[in-house]
Amino acid sequence: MIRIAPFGRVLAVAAAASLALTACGGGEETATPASSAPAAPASSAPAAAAGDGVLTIGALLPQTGDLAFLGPPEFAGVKLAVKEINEAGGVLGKPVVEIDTDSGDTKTDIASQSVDKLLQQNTDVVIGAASSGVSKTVIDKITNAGVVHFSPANTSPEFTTYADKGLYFRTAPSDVLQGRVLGDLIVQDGSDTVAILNRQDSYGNGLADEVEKSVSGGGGEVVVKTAYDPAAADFSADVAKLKEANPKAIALIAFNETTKIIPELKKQGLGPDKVKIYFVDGNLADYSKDFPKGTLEGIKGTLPGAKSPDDFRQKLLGVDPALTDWSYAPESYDATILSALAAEAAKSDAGTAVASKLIDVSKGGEKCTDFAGCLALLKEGKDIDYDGLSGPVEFSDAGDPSEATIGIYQYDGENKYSNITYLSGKVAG
Amino acid sequence: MRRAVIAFTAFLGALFILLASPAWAEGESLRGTLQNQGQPVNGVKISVTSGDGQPVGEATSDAEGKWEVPVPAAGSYKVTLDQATLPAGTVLKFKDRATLTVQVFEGNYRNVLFALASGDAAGGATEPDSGGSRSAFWTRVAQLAFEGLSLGLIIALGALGISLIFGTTGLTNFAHGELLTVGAFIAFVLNTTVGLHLLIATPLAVIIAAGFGYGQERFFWGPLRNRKTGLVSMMIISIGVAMFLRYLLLFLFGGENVPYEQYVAQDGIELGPIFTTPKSLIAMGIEIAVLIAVGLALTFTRLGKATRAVSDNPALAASSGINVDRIVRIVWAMGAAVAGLAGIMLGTTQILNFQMGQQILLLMFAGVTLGGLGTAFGALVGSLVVGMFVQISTIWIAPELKTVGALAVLILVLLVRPQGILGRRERIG
Amino acid sequence: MDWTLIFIRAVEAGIGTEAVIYGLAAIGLNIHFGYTGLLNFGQAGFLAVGAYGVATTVATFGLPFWLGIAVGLAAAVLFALLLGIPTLRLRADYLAIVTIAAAEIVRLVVRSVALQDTFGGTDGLEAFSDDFYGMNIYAPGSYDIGPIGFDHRTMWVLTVGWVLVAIACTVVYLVMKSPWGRVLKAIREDEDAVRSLGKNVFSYKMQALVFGGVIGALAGFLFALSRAATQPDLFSTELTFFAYTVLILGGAARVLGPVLGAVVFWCLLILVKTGMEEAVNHQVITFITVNQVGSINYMLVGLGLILLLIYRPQGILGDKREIALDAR
Amino acid sequence: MHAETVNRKAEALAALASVPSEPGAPKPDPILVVDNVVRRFGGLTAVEVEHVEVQRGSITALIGPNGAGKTTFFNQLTGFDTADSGTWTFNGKPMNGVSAHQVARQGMVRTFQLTKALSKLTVMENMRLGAQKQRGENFFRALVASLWQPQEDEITIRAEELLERFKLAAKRDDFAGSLSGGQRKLLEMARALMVGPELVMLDEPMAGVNPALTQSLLGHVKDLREQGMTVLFVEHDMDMVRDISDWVIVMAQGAVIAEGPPDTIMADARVIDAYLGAHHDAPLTTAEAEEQLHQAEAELEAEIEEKA
Repeated sequence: MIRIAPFGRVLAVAAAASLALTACGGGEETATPASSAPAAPASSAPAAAAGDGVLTIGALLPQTGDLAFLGPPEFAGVKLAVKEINEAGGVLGKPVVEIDTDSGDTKTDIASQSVDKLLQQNTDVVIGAASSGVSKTVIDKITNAGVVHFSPANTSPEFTTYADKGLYFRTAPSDVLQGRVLGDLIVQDGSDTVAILNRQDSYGNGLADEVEKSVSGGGGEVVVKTAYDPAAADFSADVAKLKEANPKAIALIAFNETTKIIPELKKQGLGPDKVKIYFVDGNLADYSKDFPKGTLEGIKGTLPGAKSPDDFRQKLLGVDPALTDWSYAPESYDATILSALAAEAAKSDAGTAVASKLIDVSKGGEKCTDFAGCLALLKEGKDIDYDGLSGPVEFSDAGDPSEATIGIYQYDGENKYSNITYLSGKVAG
Repeated sequence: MRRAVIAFTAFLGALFILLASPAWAEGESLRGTLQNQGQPVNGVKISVTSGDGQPVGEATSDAEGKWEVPVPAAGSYKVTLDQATLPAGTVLKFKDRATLTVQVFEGNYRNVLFALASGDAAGGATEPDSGGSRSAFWTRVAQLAFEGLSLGLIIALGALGISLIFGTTGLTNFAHGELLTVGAFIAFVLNTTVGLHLLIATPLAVIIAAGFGYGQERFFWGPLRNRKTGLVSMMIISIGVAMFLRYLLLFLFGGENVPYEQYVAQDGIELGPIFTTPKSLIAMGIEIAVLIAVGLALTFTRLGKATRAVSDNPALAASSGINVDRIVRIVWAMGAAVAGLAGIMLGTTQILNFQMGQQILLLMFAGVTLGGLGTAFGALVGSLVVGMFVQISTIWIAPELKTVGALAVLILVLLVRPQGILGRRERIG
Repeated sequence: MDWTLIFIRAVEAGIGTEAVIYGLAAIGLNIHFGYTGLLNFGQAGFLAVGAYGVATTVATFGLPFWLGIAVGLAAAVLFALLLGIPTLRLRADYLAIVTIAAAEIVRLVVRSVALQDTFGGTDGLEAFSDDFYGMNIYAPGSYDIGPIGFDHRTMWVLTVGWVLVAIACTVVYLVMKSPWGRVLKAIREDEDAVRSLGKNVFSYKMQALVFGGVIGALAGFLFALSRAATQPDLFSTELTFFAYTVLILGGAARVLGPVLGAVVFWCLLILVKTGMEEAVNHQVITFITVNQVGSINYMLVGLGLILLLIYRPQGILGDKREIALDAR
Repeated sequence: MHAETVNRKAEALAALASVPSEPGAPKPDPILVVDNVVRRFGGLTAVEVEHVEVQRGSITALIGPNGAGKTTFFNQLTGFDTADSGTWTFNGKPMNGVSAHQVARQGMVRTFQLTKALSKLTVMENMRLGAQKQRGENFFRALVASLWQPQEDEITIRAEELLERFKLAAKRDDFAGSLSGGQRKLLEMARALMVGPELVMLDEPMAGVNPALTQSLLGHVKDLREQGMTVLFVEHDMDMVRDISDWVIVMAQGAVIAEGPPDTIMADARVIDAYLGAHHDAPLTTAEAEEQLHQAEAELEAEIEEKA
């Protein structure tokens, strides 16, 4: 009847830390790094993660979760840009390294683990995440590591004022613009009583407030604005609340849960045939396989981004032949190109260096529209103004594009959407 | 040569951008359409003055009720509708909003809406729906009560299985939620991949689910019980089973919401104050029928009496000649079948997702505990109460907290009356 | 297939933030389930209460960091009391259902839309870890022991984490060696016997619940601070059942069981995960996509929990005779 | 302790000599007084005792057929089950509604029908568990070993003495689970003594014990009385009761139907009725038994012929 001698346990407790270090390492010498700890605590300024000469771009984009449908075009945008950059000689003489990771969604913990993986492979610029909610959960970790957090699709107004140590940029316009265009569209369609049903996160709330401002500014009245839990099992209660206010139009600010909300709306007599429903960039997707024909006919929606030119679409197909959706591909492409140009301008791939040059590269100086052209101008020591495929991309001090284009789309009988028109405008107005 | 090509594509790119945003060139203007219950209202004078009162321009609505007043530059303007020019019988819906201050943004027109309604000039707009707000409340209560009944029935089907399995084997099965999801996805495979119509796929799937339940008991839980595995270990094992099954389904079917082929977004039909879809009614019909059938079987058939005997006191039942193992296998088969049916009903009325079973697991436990663990009829009553409570509570608390209400009730019941409504005192031991 | 990357990643995971967090959560659980036999399925609730205690105090109300820690601990004690009063007289399966319900209530409340101003709704809270990282004794830069390396922020989290694990283990060792521990072990086997000897069983179970809960709150602090953000959905039931697997793998009712369990669990889990991801990326395995690797992992944990309980309920360190997993 | 060998047994018998042997008889110096305790399960009345008293310093047996409500009555008095109504006092202090562990702290310590020796603790740990007011049982003091170690050592010495007396010293460090049935009963009794009780309530101490061990158990029960404790024990084996108990209380169908010294109780018709069922006839002689057997066989044969 052997019992572990008490003395053995005391020893074990003292060695808990070293036990941990050797448990799997198999004979790693256990010099804990504490011995080499210098005294001065790091100041709150971003740690100057020294650049290693190679510009490493970490793509943190959705492979799973609510926004999985936005993943492919965004990954393709980044891959195309990296291909073109490396064809034109790469950055600081070395080819750009791209690492793909999954950003998942706020329901899972994948984004944080992916960012750990990226930071450990000393990434300089993180392109992502697609959803504002996910970006919010990793922004502190990325910016505190002195790495640029560059999102192609975050539209929540919160990021304009977020304390990001000057390291957060985006090529998608703040929802101030999309909200204004959508509100104006609703007023134009003559619905005086409007309901807003939005998912409860920084993206949903931000866009809902902007749409409400725009609708009431144009004379319409928002009779009910209710946020819902995106992971709810059913939406009957939320829709019942909407029905009580009996609106003429409903702005549905949602992601993948749209496939649950639309049937519920139809069930409670608020279907697209009875009420004008509007989608946004979060749920403007191809639903031909999700709903029977004609379910979404007539629904209008907004999506930031100008019309991506056909040759750009061909080049994207070259990178990913299975592409069917183009949302935010131009923005991902522009984000990657801008990062490369900023690194060239700053002569260093370190995150803080890239950040310091990004605004400068995006405006003022000679206009150029692709990496090779701009690189040539930079080599001649000129100040450049990169105009991308997603728009003129003129960064404000907060790292937002000051003006952009919003597309208005409408669904046909096949539950596919096609463009009606594009509206451009200044975010500041 | 390469330089020339790059320059040319740059020029082309710029051209595209210009073309792509036609709205760019259009000057700023204010416009709108005047409608009363969908009919255009013409001949109404709209005058626009700048922020400090300088008149900018006037317009009268044309045959389609449209009007437009160009404005010199972006900025805020006052738009006034001259009520005198309103045709007889149409009046401003909101008296105080004859003048609106509207912000026009650079490079964009701005839509303005004057809500009109029918009614005599003096009395002001007759509010068609103000009286409605009281009746809207009751329709909402009725709608929620109906939804509560529908949810309650689904929970009851699940809770029935939990209660009988607990009764006969003492096992609180935390993997029971997954039995719902498995049943639903078996039907999904039969419905989509095999291509059977849902009405054929459902009974088949229920039979396969019954087989799965029988197999689980025969090859897994039975042998475990014979090895005298303790109840606590069995409970933790059931958690392992739950996690394994849930993520197997994620592995096979992905995380997105997937619908069945038939009966997706049906149009709502109106039954007095309640809006519902035919499929919900049919589903509830089937559920009620099955519950009654199981109830009758339990009370009157020999097998039913034996099941209740075993669930009341397994040792006594065994000594009086009942083959307990056979009964337990049948209970598992029936529990899995009924749970599978609940899963399919949930999948048709809402949508399929790998977590749908787990999301209502706690509601099923609440139903069973409220009704009294181990009594099948208690579980029935408890589940209906829980279902109704969950939905109706959304009138007072926010919709996404509705499950919290039910869980709080579960804990309160255990505090006050642990044996539940129909349970017997010594059962809680 | 880059095997070195796989092993480095596995070792880093074995001593990384995940192992520390789950180690602490499992130590708390060991007090509940291992020593006292309380089938607490709501350990995720204690972590959530701790994490949101510090996050809300600092991020929403802008109060100092240490006050946040105090609030987190106090909230854990309060949660234990609220949880204990209705449940400690109940049988194991009722206790399991109520604790899992209580943890879900905490999660649903902190993610609710109605309270999004205080708890940040589904996005959760950010900007509360600056003070914590301000105390970082490591200068910026990365610290490596051979191929295994962490940046200074992770080093700080790990140092604090492993020190907390050591302190928790010492306290558990001392307390379980004492008469207090003896009463707990007796309660695990038969409450009535202990009552007949004049011990207030309810109060001991409550003390155990509070003690284990406070350690759970410590794990919650590390969980939030290592991510510099809290999200409500991280505190799901999966977290509790991962902690159970860690505890049972290491050996319930053993002081070092949870620690060893956490290290071995995360070492193996990440070994398998990175191995599969590498295999998929290098087309060695073609029939699955990289997204499905995550789900396979969870399946393996579920399977592992089942096999452990059937064939080795006492885990690595445990002693078969002493492990009676049939708490009353 | 053994210096002045006061003969406790004689003292108790003398005190009880004057007590009339009828149910509820008042005792000269009662340690425990019980008034109309009632406990019902659904319609069934399990216990209904108007009045009963237990003499201090005596060994009182509580006997009655299976299902008479003895153990339920025990559970009411010791707080393990809540009585529907009734009051009872111990050393004058009212005890109804007092929780089980408080009852034990007052000095009323019970054992269980199915012995509850804690098999996963060692024998010594079982014994130490019994000790009262242990400083080491407070969470914060437990952290500092020096605060409770001295008291722990005292407890260990006392425990060793008791183990010596109960001949369990050899098994000191084994898991209690490895003890035999009889040894567990001894351990449970020894552990109860560690509490330092005034009234020891043994629930069927002899049940399932091999006859050789019964004598030593009876000896230990007598020792309890020698050390000034009062013993109330439940037993349904009349012969066992006769030679060690000073007083006997008989229960049937939940009520106390008789009280008195063992000899008068043995002869009391009501007690015999209670044990063998009201409509019994004199115990069968072997001849009568055989005759009945033949009759039954004849009937059976007739039945079979009829059917065939």
